[in-house]
Amino acid sequence: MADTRLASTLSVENLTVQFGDNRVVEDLSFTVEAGRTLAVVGESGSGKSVTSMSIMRLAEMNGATYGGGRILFNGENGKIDLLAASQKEMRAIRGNEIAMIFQEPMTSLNPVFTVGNQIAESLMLHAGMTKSAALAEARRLLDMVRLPDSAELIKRYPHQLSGGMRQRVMIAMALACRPKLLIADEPTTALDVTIQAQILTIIRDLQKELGMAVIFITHDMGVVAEVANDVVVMWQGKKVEEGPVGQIFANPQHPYTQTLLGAVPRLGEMKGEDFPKRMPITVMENGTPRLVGAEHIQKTARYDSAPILSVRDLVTRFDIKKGLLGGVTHRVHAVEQVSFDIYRGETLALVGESGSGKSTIGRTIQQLQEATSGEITFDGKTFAAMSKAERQRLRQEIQYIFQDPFASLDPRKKIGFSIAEPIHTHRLMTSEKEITKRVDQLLERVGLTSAHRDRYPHEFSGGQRQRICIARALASNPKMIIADEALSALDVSIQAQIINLFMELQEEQGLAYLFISHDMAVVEKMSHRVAVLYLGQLAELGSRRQVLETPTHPYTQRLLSAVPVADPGHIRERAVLEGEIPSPIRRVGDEPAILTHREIAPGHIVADGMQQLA
Amino acid sequence: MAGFLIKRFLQAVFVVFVVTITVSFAIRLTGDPALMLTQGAGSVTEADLARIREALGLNQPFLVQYFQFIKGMFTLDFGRSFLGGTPVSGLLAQALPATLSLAFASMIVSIILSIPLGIKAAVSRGKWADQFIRILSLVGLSFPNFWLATMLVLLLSITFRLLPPSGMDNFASFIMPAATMGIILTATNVRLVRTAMLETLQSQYIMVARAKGLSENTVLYKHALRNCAIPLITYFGLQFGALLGGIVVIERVFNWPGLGTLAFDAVGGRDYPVLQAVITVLSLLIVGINLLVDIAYGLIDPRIRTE
Amino acid sequence: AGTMTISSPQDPGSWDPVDTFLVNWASVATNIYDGLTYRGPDTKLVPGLATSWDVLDDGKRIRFKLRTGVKFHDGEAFNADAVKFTFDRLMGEEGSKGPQKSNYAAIDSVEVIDENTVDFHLKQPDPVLLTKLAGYGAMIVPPKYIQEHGEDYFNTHPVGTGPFKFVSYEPKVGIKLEKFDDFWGDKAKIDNLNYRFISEPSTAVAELQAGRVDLVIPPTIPIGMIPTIKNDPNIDIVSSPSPTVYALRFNTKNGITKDAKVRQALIYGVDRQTIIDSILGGQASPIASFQGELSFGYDPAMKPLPYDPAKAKELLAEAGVKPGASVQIDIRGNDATFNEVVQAVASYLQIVGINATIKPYETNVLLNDIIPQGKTGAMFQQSWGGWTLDFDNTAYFMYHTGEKWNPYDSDPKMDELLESQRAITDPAKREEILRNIANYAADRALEMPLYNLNAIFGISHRVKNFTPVPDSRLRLNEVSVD
Amino acid sequence: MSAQTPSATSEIPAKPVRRGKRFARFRQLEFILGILLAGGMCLAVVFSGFLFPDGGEKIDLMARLTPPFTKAAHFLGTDPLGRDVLARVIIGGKISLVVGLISVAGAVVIGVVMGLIAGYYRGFWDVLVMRFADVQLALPFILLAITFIAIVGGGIANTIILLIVSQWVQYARLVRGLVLSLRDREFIQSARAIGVADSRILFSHLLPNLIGPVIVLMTLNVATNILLESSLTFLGLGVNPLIPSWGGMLADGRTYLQNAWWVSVFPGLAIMFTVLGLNLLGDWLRDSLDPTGKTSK
Ligand SMILES: Nc1ncnc2c1ncn2[C@@H]1O[C@H](COP(=O)(O)OP(=O)(O)OP(=O)(O)O)[C@@H](O)[C@H]1O
Ligand SMILES: Nc1ncnc2c1ncn2[C@@H]1O[C@H](COP(=O)(O)OP(=O)(O)OP(=O)(O)O)[C@@H](O)[C@H]1O
Ligand SMILES: [Mg+2]
Ligand SMILES: [Mg+2]
Repeated sequence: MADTRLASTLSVENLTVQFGDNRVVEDLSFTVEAGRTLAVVGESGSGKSVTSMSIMRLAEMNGATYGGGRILFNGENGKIDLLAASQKEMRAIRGNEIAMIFQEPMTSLNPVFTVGNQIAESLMLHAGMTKSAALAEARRLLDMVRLPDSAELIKRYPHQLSGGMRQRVMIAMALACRPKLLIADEPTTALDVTIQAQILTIIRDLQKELGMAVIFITHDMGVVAEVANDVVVMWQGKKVEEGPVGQIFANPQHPYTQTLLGAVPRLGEMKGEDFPKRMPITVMENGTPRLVGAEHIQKTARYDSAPILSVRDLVTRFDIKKGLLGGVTHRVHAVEQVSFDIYRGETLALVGESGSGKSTIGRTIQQLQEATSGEITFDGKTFAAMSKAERQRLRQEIQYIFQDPFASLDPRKKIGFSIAEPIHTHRLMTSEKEITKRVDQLLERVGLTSAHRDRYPHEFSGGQRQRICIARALASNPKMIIADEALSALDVSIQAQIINLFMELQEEQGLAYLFISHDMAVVEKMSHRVAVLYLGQLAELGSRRQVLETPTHPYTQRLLSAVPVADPGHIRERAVLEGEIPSPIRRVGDEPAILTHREIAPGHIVADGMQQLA
Repeated sequence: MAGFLIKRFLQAVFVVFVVTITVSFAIRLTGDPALMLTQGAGSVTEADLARIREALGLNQPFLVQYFQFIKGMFTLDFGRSFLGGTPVSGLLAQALPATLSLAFASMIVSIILSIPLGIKAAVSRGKWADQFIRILSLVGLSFPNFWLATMLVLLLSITFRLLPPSGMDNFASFIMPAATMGIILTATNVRLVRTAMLETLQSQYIMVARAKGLSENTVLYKHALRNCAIPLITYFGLQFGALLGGIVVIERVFNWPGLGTLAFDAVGGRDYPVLQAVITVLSLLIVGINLLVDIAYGLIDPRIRTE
Repeated sequence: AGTMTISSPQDPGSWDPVDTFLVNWASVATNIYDGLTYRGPDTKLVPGLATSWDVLDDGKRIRFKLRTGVKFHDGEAFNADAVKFTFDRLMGEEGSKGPQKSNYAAIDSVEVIDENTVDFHLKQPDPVLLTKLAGYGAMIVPPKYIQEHGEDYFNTHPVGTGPFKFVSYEPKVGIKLEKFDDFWGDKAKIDNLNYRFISEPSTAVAELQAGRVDLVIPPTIPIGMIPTIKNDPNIDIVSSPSPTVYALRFNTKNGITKDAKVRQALIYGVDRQTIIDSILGGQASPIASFQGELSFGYDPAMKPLPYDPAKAKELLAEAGVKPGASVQIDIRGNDATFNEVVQAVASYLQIVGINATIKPYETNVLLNDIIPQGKTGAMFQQSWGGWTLDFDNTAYFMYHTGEKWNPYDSDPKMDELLESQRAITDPAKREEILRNIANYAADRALEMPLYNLNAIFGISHRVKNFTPVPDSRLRLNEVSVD
Repeated sequence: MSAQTPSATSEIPAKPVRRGKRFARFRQLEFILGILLAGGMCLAVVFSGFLFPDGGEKIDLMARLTPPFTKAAHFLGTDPLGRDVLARVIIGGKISLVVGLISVAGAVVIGVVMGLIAGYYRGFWDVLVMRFADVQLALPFILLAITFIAIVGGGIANTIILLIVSQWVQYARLVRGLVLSLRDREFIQSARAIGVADSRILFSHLLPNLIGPVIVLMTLNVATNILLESSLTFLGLGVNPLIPSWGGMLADGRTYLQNAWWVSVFPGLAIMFTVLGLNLLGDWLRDSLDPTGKTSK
């Protein structure tokens, strides 16, 4: 151990961090060496971000205090203890020798300064460059992260860039002064798989080039398997396990690590299965893992009866007005001529890149959005033919679970109120007592207790909140639930629990789901059929097996190839992904070409016109 | 851009129209200028009054009078004051710069005071510095402007003889009125800056800026301030409008020959042409300020620029 | 030599004599213009631009002999033509646009007899006309200058024959005058005379304290600030009786004040002397009728009703007014001093069992709507005082049936008295009738006479030889400064 | 463009606050101080009838302008009419608080409803309310006051109406801006997705979530309105001078500042303590209405 420590770029020794009396990091030690990547994984709230902020000595600006320990950094001026350094000394190190990519990439760039300006700022400060030299260097850095047309790009503002581009700018910024240590805090969580793949490649290439040490924080085990040399597993503020990546994956010691790895959905796991399958899962109970549930085949879809929902030639467009009295010059073609059916007891997954129109379809069905044209039929009656009262009734029968459970609960209402709201609204019950009883039942159903009824949303963990939203969706006895990326913000272990809950409910009540997601592994686990959306149009539609095992449309293939595999031994050959997603924004009058579809196997429909995807 | 300008123009027309017609109509309900002009005279006959009304053009129906006023406006001819017959445009030419310069000076005083104080309070949220600044700002809210003004005059003009107590002669004349208004505005603005700053300081990009190793002042005054400038500018714009209207009292106390004085005297003397003109100018100014604020938005926040 | 700065509360907007009724016009313009007659601080009528005059044809014609060798500030000569021009203008088109014309309605025509003689032909005798010729609309203006430059120019660039000539004028800010070397009378001792318009009393006083103003003229200085000024070693207060009298008039038509006994009771119930001594700091004198001692028609034998709350209660009881009856007093909202006075009045009324409420109005609303329309409470503020200092100017408008200021009362006997004096040219006889009117009004208790307020000047010690004038018509050719 | 116009001192509810211990203690202090100042002042005002049975009306011209702390009977001295300043300050609170509180309450009710409607429905209502706001802004308060009072007359009720008329716009703008930022938030959308009626969304979801900044603006405005009443008095448009009010006393006392400072300083201090107390309470109330960042039970 002693010799590695000598060579190491950073060694954290017995670090303790607390907010007030609340210790969030306890007695944490690890080291990172030059040229190597250390992955830090762990449950949400286990202190990963706080640790990295402590290394930067930024945690104290959020009110943290350091309980003890040392953070030794082998920098230009020899070894120093970062915890003992003054803020002034730290300023010379920050951004210069240690750089950090923050957890929320979309909000990490200052919206009012140009990209070039923000990169140049560090260079002018730490490398003492003139403004023009710094800008020239910024261009070089943008080229390095493989952003096209850097000369033009340095003059742009963050909002003019897509998420993936912004993340690469952040990386360029972090690497501007050629740091010895890069801390990347969940740099890809918010991004979809294709962009994620691009970014991982870039970081790895640059690490080779610069020989820097990297601390990579993530909860995506697929990503860990791909990038890490070593892994530290954190749980409740403590390190519970550490070791080379192969060893951790192959032979996890600590029960938490085992749970974590056990819950990871792996794409391809269900190869050969016709129906989705409920799997038993391990949960941590009082520090020990326990297996719950049994394997169960989810053969619930009622293809024999008429579909509960049919969507025909749905088009939804958004006008973009220039000026205030100015006319519409551009339109967002969010959804173009999309048709599909959902049957009772069936789960239809809607997948596709960010901005491909998935949410828009859901919102249009839920009447949160006016369709431009097309027909939606629910339970045999078209929306157009429905009276106002019938439409209002639909809001009882179709429920929508929003992507972010926290944001979709009124922060000032107790959750009991929120769950009871659909019952009140549709006057399903009148006696307050009965309603309370029903709310308690629902809470129990989703694994909470009546004691939770009088709490506010912020007092729950992310997984619990998601279950509250599900309870609310169930309160009105719906026939169909639209789940819009309802699982993507969750820990894999919580995610697994909720998938099982969904399937149980489907079994019991014959619920139909429109399951919107970009996580292919989850989709594989729980859907009967899959629809792939590309730029607002249907690229491919078929049974889960058809789409995932014999992907025919090149876009589907590309999507699947980008999914990281949670297996360190796996060598991935992926298609080189360059460039940005084409934009759905078009000038008025410039109509997109409508793809024609072909049925290549019974129920397996694929769009023609692959040349569009060059 | 053309659409934007057209919209702005229509908005200005609407505001000016509603404001002037309301005021012109309402003021005519409050008394007859002919009576006012002849107040000191004893033996005023109805014929005398009719004669004066005719000379003032008041014998015509309201709408005719109003349209004459509108017509005059296009040639920048606002008519003549009922009090002494001075051309109103001349009065405006003198009062407008006086008021504008005072209002600007007050805004500047307030901005210079409230931004550092507000930022200091935000950064030290919950600590004593924060509480102290907030309480100080409330004290500023507790005394009316005329009272504060009088105190300043007693202290600086009469006790120490440093500044002239009133009038608009030179730079020294600006100091007290601008300080009075500035201090009062500061009381609210400190809170505003503090709140806006608190929001911004929680943003990720502020952390990122710190992570770059930038100094605290660069982080606060470059990265943070510019980001909360939009609500601040919006509010300062509104405030400037309110300031123009609320300046009456300060103008009276400091004998400032501005729009407020003009308007106040005009209401008192039922001097319709002057009042209508002042109101028109004020509403145009407010529309103009809104416009400037919108342009400033674009300059400050690129997201708005490209919209 | 030297410069004197005066604070005046209001900018009249035009310096043309025919345009305005504001006293603050007079406090400036008296230095610029002359009338045919002149009335100084002692209120005696003396020759002005006319050296002598004869009243002829039973008062229907007056012949003036004009002063020779008088020049206007622009060099134009003063003569009979200028006089004719002035009055033709006043009674003609230009005068019709302004308020002054009605004051001179008695004048039929002006005839030039020769270069230095003019005859005024009157429609009916006007006993106050000679006084009126000393001020305001009757100021002599330069014909050639006005014809050359036009009326608008004249409004803002006045030219007269007075001791000071116009230099510059900035609306709402001030007007500057300088010594006129060719003045026909006693030439000014100071070189420059600057007026600043300062409407806010404490601001004017602050300027006086700061030494930037030498004289603050009435009605600016609030009584409350008198001690402040007296305590300052550099400045002082001077005062003189003025024409301004204050009264609370009664609604004689409705309510409890319909009964003369009640009105008397209310007058007995208020200790006006104490109010004068304490609130007004002695800067006022008690009055028995609605006029001050300078007024023509003042009767020194008349004594104010004494303060006698017992008598007041007795009268009220007689009139059947129960304790706790209420009256409303309407006042002008912007008069700080009177505001205090009326609160004291209300508290005195409280003592005799009357609950008074006070309702402030914006001045113009009170004067042009509430009072003329008879919409007042039981009592309302009336402050009055014409510069002509003739009781007719008060009594006729206050007491004659149907007059604007008399919304409630109609008394044939009073009307007859009022009309009779107007036709009389013999001053002694007129004075007799005016005194009768005052006595009769007091007997009927038509108003609660409060006091005659002094004209209060705040003055710097560097100003020498200043005589306070009662009527704002300041002429400053005798004043000098250190 | 002109869409988001946050109005006066919009204290946007802060994100879940993570406070240290010291801060929590201060919050308590904030409450205690607020209650002591504002509550104490209100109590004194409410019970002023018992404390000063003569209503501070007793005029004693012989004892006018007695300096403070010299006579036991007039602890804070007397005014130019010899009335007890202490009694008048306490009784004067009645009008000031009534004017301050009712006018703010009225403006809040109207402004909040208008702002909710404008922000939630956008379109026609929005244009209507916001253009009204522009017009209102272009009409200077003092001019509005003079004209309004000249037409309908003075008096407490009219003063309150005037203040409401001129101030609802502030709240409308503030609330509208907040609604605009809240209406597309997911919890509102999810309420709509469930089928919750508009009125319920407005008053049961939006309102509680935007009340924080409104409370802050309210407490500031109580102060402003107490003072505006004094500006009206200053310009000669005030209410019955026999009924004391803090603003009126400040305005009346101004001419005596140099020789009798106590006439206006004490009412000024009364305003200051009340304003301070109300603002402390307002901050406290806003925080306690916000369940975010706290744990229940
Ligand atoms: N500013 C703060 N004040 C108080 N507590 C905080 C603060 N920041 C973080 N915490 C607490 O510290 C703990 C660790 O937080 P941290 O952000 O490090 O979690 P994480 O491991 O990064 O989780 P995630 O995967 O969700 O990002 C959490 O319990 C969190 O509530
Ligand atoms: N209200 C709107 N106005 C204008 N454009 C909109 C609006 N809502 C969505 N869009 C655009 O429509 C397109 C489809 O959006 P949508 O939200 O349906 O994407 P998505 O597939 O759900 O993406 P994600 O995975 O990021 O949630 C995007 O380009 C988006 O910018
Ligand atoms: Mg984190
Ligand atoms: Mg979406």
